[in-house]
Amino acid sequence: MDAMDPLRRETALRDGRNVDPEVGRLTGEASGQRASPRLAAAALARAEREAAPADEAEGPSYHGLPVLKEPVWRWMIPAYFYTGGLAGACGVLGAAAQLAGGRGTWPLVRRCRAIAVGGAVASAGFLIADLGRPARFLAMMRVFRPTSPMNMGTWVLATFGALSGAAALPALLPAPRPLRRAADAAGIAAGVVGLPLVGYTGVLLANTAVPVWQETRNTLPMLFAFSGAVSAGAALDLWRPRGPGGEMARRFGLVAKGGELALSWALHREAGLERVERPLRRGASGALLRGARVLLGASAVVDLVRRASPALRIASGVLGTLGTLALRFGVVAAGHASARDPHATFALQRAGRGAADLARKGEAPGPMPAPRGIDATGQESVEHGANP
Amino acid sequence: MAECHPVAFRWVMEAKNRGATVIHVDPRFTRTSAVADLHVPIRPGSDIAFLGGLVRHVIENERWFKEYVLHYTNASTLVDERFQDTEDLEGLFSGFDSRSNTYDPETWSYQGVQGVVPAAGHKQLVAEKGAGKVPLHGANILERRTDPTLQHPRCVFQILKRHFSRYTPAVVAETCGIPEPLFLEVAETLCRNSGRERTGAFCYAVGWTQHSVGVQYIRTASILQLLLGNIGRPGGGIMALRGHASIQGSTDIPTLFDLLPGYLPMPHSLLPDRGLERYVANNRSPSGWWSEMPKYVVSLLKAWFGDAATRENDWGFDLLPRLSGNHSHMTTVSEMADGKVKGYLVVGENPTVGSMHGSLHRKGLRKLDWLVVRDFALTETAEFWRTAPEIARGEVRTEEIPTEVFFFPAAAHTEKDGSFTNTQRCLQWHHRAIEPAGDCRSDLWFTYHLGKRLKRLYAESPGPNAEAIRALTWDYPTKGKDEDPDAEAVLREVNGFTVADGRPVAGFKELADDGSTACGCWIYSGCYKDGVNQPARRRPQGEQHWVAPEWGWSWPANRRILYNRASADPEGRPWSERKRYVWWDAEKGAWSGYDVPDFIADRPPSYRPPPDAEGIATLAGDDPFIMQADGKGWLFAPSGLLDGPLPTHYEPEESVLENPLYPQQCNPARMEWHRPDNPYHRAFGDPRFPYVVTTYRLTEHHTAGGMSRWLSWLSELQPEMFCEVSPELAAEKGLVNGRWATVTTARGEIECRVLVTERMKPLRVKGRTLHTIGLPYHWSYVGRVRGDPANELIPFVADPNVSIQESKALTANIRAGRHSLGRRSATDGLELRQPEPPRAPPRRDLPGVRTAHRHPPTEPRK
Amino acid sequence: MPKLPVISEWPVARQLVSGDGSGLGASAMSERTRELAPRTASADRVVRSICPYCAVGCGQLVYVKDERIIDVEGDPDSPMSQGCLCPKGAATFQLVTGSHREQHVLYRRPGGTAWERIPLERAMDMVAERVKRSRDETFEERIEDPGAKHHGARVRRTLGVAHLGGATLDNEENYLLKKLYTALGIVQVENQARI
Amino acid sequence: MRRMGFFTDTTLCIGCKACEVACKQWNQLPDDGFHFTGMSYDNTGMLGASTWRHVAFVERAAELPGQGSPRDGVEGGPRAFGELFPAGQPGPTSLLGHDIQPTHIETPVPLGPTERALGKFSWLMLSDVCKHCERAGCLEACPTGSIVRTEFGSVYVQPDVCNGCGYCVSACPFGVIDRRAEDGRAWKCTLCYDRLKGGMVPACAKACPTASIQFGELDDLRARAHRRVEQLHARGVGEAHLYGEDAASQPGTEGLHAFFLLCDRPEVYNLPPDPVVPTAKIVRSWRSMAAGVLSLAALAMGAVFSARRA
Repeated sequence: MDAMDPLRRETALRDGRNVDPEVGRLTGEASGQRASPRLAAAALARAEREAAPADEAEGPSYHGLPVLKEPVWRWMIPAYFYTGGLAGACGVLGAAAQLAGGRGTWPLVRRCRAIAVGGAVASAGFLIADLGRPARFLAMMRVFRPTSPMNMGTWVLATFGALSGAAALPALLPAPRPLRRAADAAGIAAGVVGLPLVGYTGVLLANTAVPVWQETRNTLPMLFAFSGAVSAGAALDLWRPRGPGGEMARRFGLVAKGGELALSWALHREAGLERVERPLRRGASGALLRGARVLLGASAVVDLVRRASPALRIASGVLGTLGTLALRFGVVAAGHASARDPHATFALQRAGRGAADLARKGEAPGPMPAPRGIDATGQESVEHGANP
Repeated sequence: MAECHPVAFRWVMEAKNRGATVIHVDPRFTRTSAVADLHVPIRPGSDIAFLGGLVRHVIENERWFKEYVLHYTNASTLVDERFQDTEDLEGLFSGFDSRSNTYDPETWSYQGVQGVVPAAGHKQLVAEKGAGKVPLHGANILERRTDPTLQHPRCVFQILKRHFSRYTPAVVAETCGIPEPLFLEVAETLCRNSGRERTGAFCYAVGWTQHSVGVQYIRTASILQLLLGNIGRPGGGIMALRGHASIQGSTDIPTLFDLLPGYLPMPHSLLPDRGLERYVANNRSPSGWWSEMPKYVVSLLKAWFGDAATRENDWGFDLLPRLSGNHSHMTTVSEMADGKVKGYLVVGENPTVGSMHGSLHRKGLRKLDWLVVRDFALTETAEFWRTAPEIARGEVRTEEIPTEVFFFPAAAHTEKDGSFTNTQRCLQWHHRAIEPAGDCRSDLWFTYHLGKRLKRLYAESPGPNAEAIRALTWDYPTKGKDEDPDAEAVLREVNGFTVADGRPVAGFKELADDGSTACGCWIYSGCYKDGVNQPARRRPQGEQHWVAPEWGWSWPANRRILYNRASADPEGRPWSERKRYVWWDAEKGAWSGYDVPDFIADRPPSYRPPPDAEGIATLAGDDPFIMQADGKGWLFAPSGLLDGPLPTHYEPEESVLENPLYPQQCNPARMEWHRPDNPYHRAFGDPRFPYVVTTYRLTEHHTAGGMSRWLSWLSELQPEMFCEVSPELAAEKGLVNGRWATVTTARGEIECRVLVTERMKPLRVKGRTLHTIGLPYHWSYVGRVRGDPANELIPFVADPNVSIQESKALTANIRAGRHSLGRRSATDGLELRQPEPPRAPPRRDLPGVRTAHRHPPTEPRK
Repeated sequence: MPKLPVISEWPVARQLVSGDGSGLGASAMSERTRELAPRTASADRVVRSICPYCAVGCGQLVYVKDERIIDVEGDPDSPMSQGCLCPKGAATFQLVTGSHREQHVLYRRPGGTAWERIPLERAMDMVAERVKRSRDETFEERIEDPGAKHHGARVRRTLGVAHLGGATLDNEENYLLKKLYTALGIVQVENQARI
Repeated sequence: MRRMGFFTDTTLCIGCKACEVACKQWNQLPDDGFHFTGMSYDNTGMLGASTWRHVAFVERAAELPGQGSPRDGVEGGPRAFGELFPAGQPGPTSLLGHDIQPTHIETPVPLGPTERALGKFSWLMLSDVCKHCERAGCLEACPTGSIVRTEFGSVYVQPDVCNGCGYCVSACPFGVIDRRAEDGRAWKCTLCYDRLKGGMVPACAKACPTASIQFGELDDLRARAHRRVEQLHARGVGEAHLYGEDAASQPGTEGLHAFFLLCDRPEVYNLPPDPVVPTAKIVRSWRSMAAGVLSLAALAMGAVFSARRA
């Protein structure tokens, strides 16, 4: 191509506005937006390819295109769910051991505090890495916005990080008594703050428009809490403290695995509508969740029979960790699949599980009045002129 | 209209909300149909049958506006006894000369009146006949025989009635594919919305004009609107929706071969050497406003040749070149393809994409010595020598193309002062916002400086008729470092001024034929009244009443609705209170109203011209159509049209149907180019090309794409060339939505995406199912988004009156998939058509009626 | 690292001071947001123009700052358009300031395979010479063809040079073009009105 | 402070996409590449980070009775524009709901359904935009305070604050806001917040030729919308209904500041039939989290206590 033709010369630097700076000035609201039109066209082509086949059996849609936007988070967020849950649960276990563990639990407490502060730092790292503009991570603490679980979570994570850091100081380097007593107090506080840390991530997912997450909003927090506990138990299996701490961790992890298994089944029941629950069964997300259950089951069984052999303990820790990780990634993948499927949103809301849901629970005024001619179940009533 | 003139469609939606009914007649269900009250799918190329049916309905059911028709049209005038209608001659009018394929209009004249000069159209027809042989008797127009009872068999009304008598609803259904109940509903709605209290309007665009009978489409609508009394009234008339910012301006001040500014015809070679006196005699009408023509011609010559124009040398008239036939675009390009044209200047146009048969255009460009292109970017016309299918196929090598090409970057409308004339004849001034960058210059700059250089060259070494160039007035003041000529100075010359003191005239009434005034274009005179740039006026529409006369300036004389005298009854009272527009104000003794009255200001409605009246005095008080010789609306056109006084349904050059109404299949006076590289399909029923093709535009692009295919904000809205087909055709040919198809005609082949849609409905015509393929024509081989240009498929065939091509109705074939072998075309001698079927080809003309010339008759060259 | 906002600037502090528990409104606004203003407010001048696309003739306002165009939008005063525009009219900013616009005179020599840049003045001279040469070579004072109908009739014209284009040009440009070509005897002058 | 918004009357939309281009021109957004979708005349597909207006095209096999069949008694002709209006204000047009005094003219017989020759068919068009909900999912989810409620009641994303956490993208029940990978920040329609501050009409509303997009104070718009629906029902357009005009009709978002008049079920236009702002249902989720974590604490105490050194 001859470089003389401005069009060829300029296709290289395709900023999508294609304006000559000497003749036109770009100072509009989005003139600073960096964009590559080729990616945008590819995204539209992909959305069109993946569009649900437009058969009226499932109800109307706009050429099968998704009605919601797929979550933009990358792998770092489910990874953060794991490390956050791990840190929180360890904080809780450490504090509990401190309070009710009696003597001989110092090794467990020391390890819990180390894992807690390590997990908090790792969590912060993952969260910042996933940001579109990582340099602006401090913006997370610009406002106090109770309606935003992520905002609340940031405050919790920051506080927990500080407290667990303080608590972990004596564990890492010798310190005089008054400092150690302060660290113990910080440990207790970290345990208390660790509680919301381990559970709020479930509420964070529930507080979205993604059908499968929104529908399972009551199970998700508990599931993530117990999942955090499982990861703590598994971690302490792999890095077993001396004395009674190891047994405490095993029991803590074992019961948590049972809870997690039960809750992962409860997830399906709470999802309710087949179309909403489908991502939990089908596709990559379904496979991950089934794998998680198998791994957690295996880990629990190994926990039950392991008598004192270190090999089995390591196996249980590994299985537990993999299981809870698979669960986290499975739930997030289910969210992506559910957002892509327009009929999930439409079927959910047509079945009265949208805003109408609030009316039944008396939290918001009035049911959804079906638009004239269309009754709540979505079928056109005769009056609208649909074929009777 | 919602597709290509969305903002104009704002007013259709406004009208709809005020109780109007919107009817959209179009082969496709478009964005206009989506919000119209009624969509009427019609077979492309059959509009005269549809409109003829409406005319018949209006007459047969007595729904025509009696008082309006009787007083304001030539319905009562008797026509020459020698006139024979298409009913008598199987689809031909009397006076057809098969040797030259033209009509002689002598037999169409009013009885007893020879050579009535038409307000517009081909005057030289009359002039040709009148040159020195038959003295012109237009003067006794007042003695023309009329029959106010409209019963006389040779009165215009009866001729019209008989002409359309066979256009019954059944025939319309057969010809256009419009079911009878739908047709009757359209007819009734139109009739109910006409008359004293209500008016109906027609809007059209090239969907009507780009046919071999294009001009007669518009004539049929004019006849219908005259019968319904809708002309000259608010909410009535016929609105042309023109596609370019100043295309109306480019016909008023014409970069056209057959006109001088102000619709004065170009002089013809039949004139004697001292031709002004005969030119005026041929084209001046002794009655009506055209009687003022000499003032306008002399003023134009004074404006062009200044002091060199004296009474002795007929004001320089003989310096002007003269036509010897048709020098329209297609004739020029076919001459170019035969190597007869040396140089070509293309300014702000992209003919290889916008015009028909792009490959023939590129063949012509390859034969040029030199080519100048002025545009924003390197269009296909500028790049024909390196990006074209024939070069990609290797048939033509760039090195072998001798043409020298100059590309000049053009200044945008924001980088130059000047005026556009919009489709309502309103001149609006656009001011320069910034200086043009780099070498970009306005076309005013280019022409002015080219002219200065040529004047210098001809001063140094004179060539033939050099005095014309030397006499030309060319001293416009320039400003700025680029020496930009002052556009307002040119506007002042267009407006006209008194030669003695150079004071701008207030209007064409002040022009004189004694050389005391100069005026570049008489219909624009008044656009610089009192030395004020009237087109630059911007009084907000919120601060003036709805006609908004103080925004811009409309020609003539800032009149916004033409022939608005017809909005009042013969006694000068408005037809209705609701539709009051212009009326006679008895106290003031003058016409007044919301608009500048289109009449002689102080002539009372009761005025009747004395028998010996001359010029404007012949216009009676009830003659609203003051430009016409008889002051009446012409239901029957005694002269001015080359293919008949009345519109007649003829099939397009390439049709799928035999003409259901007449044995004469096509327009006998049509222009054809019989050349090996411009092959035609069979007249109808060609098995190799069974489908009808129609072309059109989309909202997101602009004509041939020169101003939209390079913009990413528009190209992303319609990125690729596609064809629209019905689900039935898609099933029949295996076409898949979103995939590819190849469309072929004898001229060329293109590939395009497929859009399967129910908006392209197959029509039931004569028991057969008839499919139409829709092709937008915005894309081509260069630009930010690319695609195949639809115009590669279209042949050279033209309407005789204005030589416009037929790109709205032709036949083609379509196949699924990408089958074009490098976009082959007829110009490279490749026989794209499969062999001719054995049967004898069907005839386009009655036997012995028309001789096919190898080339249209143009004179040989040295 | 973004500069740590001064404590009083910190939105949380502003929330506490103003008792705004939700943090959804003005307290969360940045300084840029508070001072936000349309770029046309600070334009040097507004120029009245007309859309270059179709023949409806919608009014356009062209805002200019530092001798460069910053915005082109509808003119609400126009009776034709009342401030509206179609997609093409709305894209006029990209048409007139686009980087697709060529800014240099380009020349392709006979048989050449690429464009070359040449100065504007020289190109004008070359075109003027060619117009004169082609016109003089093919000029006909009279029709010399015994067979033709008007043999010997004066025509004073050339069919060797032709012009195309005019519907997108201003009236003043069309006027000078027709005036110059007619004086030269060039009759093959056409524009989009015919296609 | 006056609460401004859009009322989009899809029966007036002619699908010309002037709004899409006017929005891109004013905000100087990049184009989205060139992809032929084959979805009728819609090659834009959906809203996104660099597409803040999207015109949807629906070809459906059902008639749409003449929305325009004549309206009773509206005055045309000279008196309609009788009054003078201040400079810069568009003249009164019934499209913008200016009340033009009715006169009683003999009304022709109203026409039947839009199109009988083509059989059951109609072509619906809608210019989709951010809904600027009364209770906005994105606003309530945004952790950095980048998204704020402006004094005009619109929802504005501050590009100098947004760190691209992406939470708003999943929290929007309409799938409007999106994060641009190459830019990192989330973007959506700002209801031309900069133009509003300058006393100007948003670019899309100003450009819309048929006043399908009408901008104004919410209460005026709602009144005008109800009048338009009654008018359409009177003309036989039974399906015409308002979508999200107030809290009563859309409790989930407590009403939209950019609401619509639709002619078919919302799903046909890719609009959720009964959207809900996620935070409206989140209270029980926080409670179940509390229960979960407390049981976790108990589990921890129990495990520790039971395994204490005997």
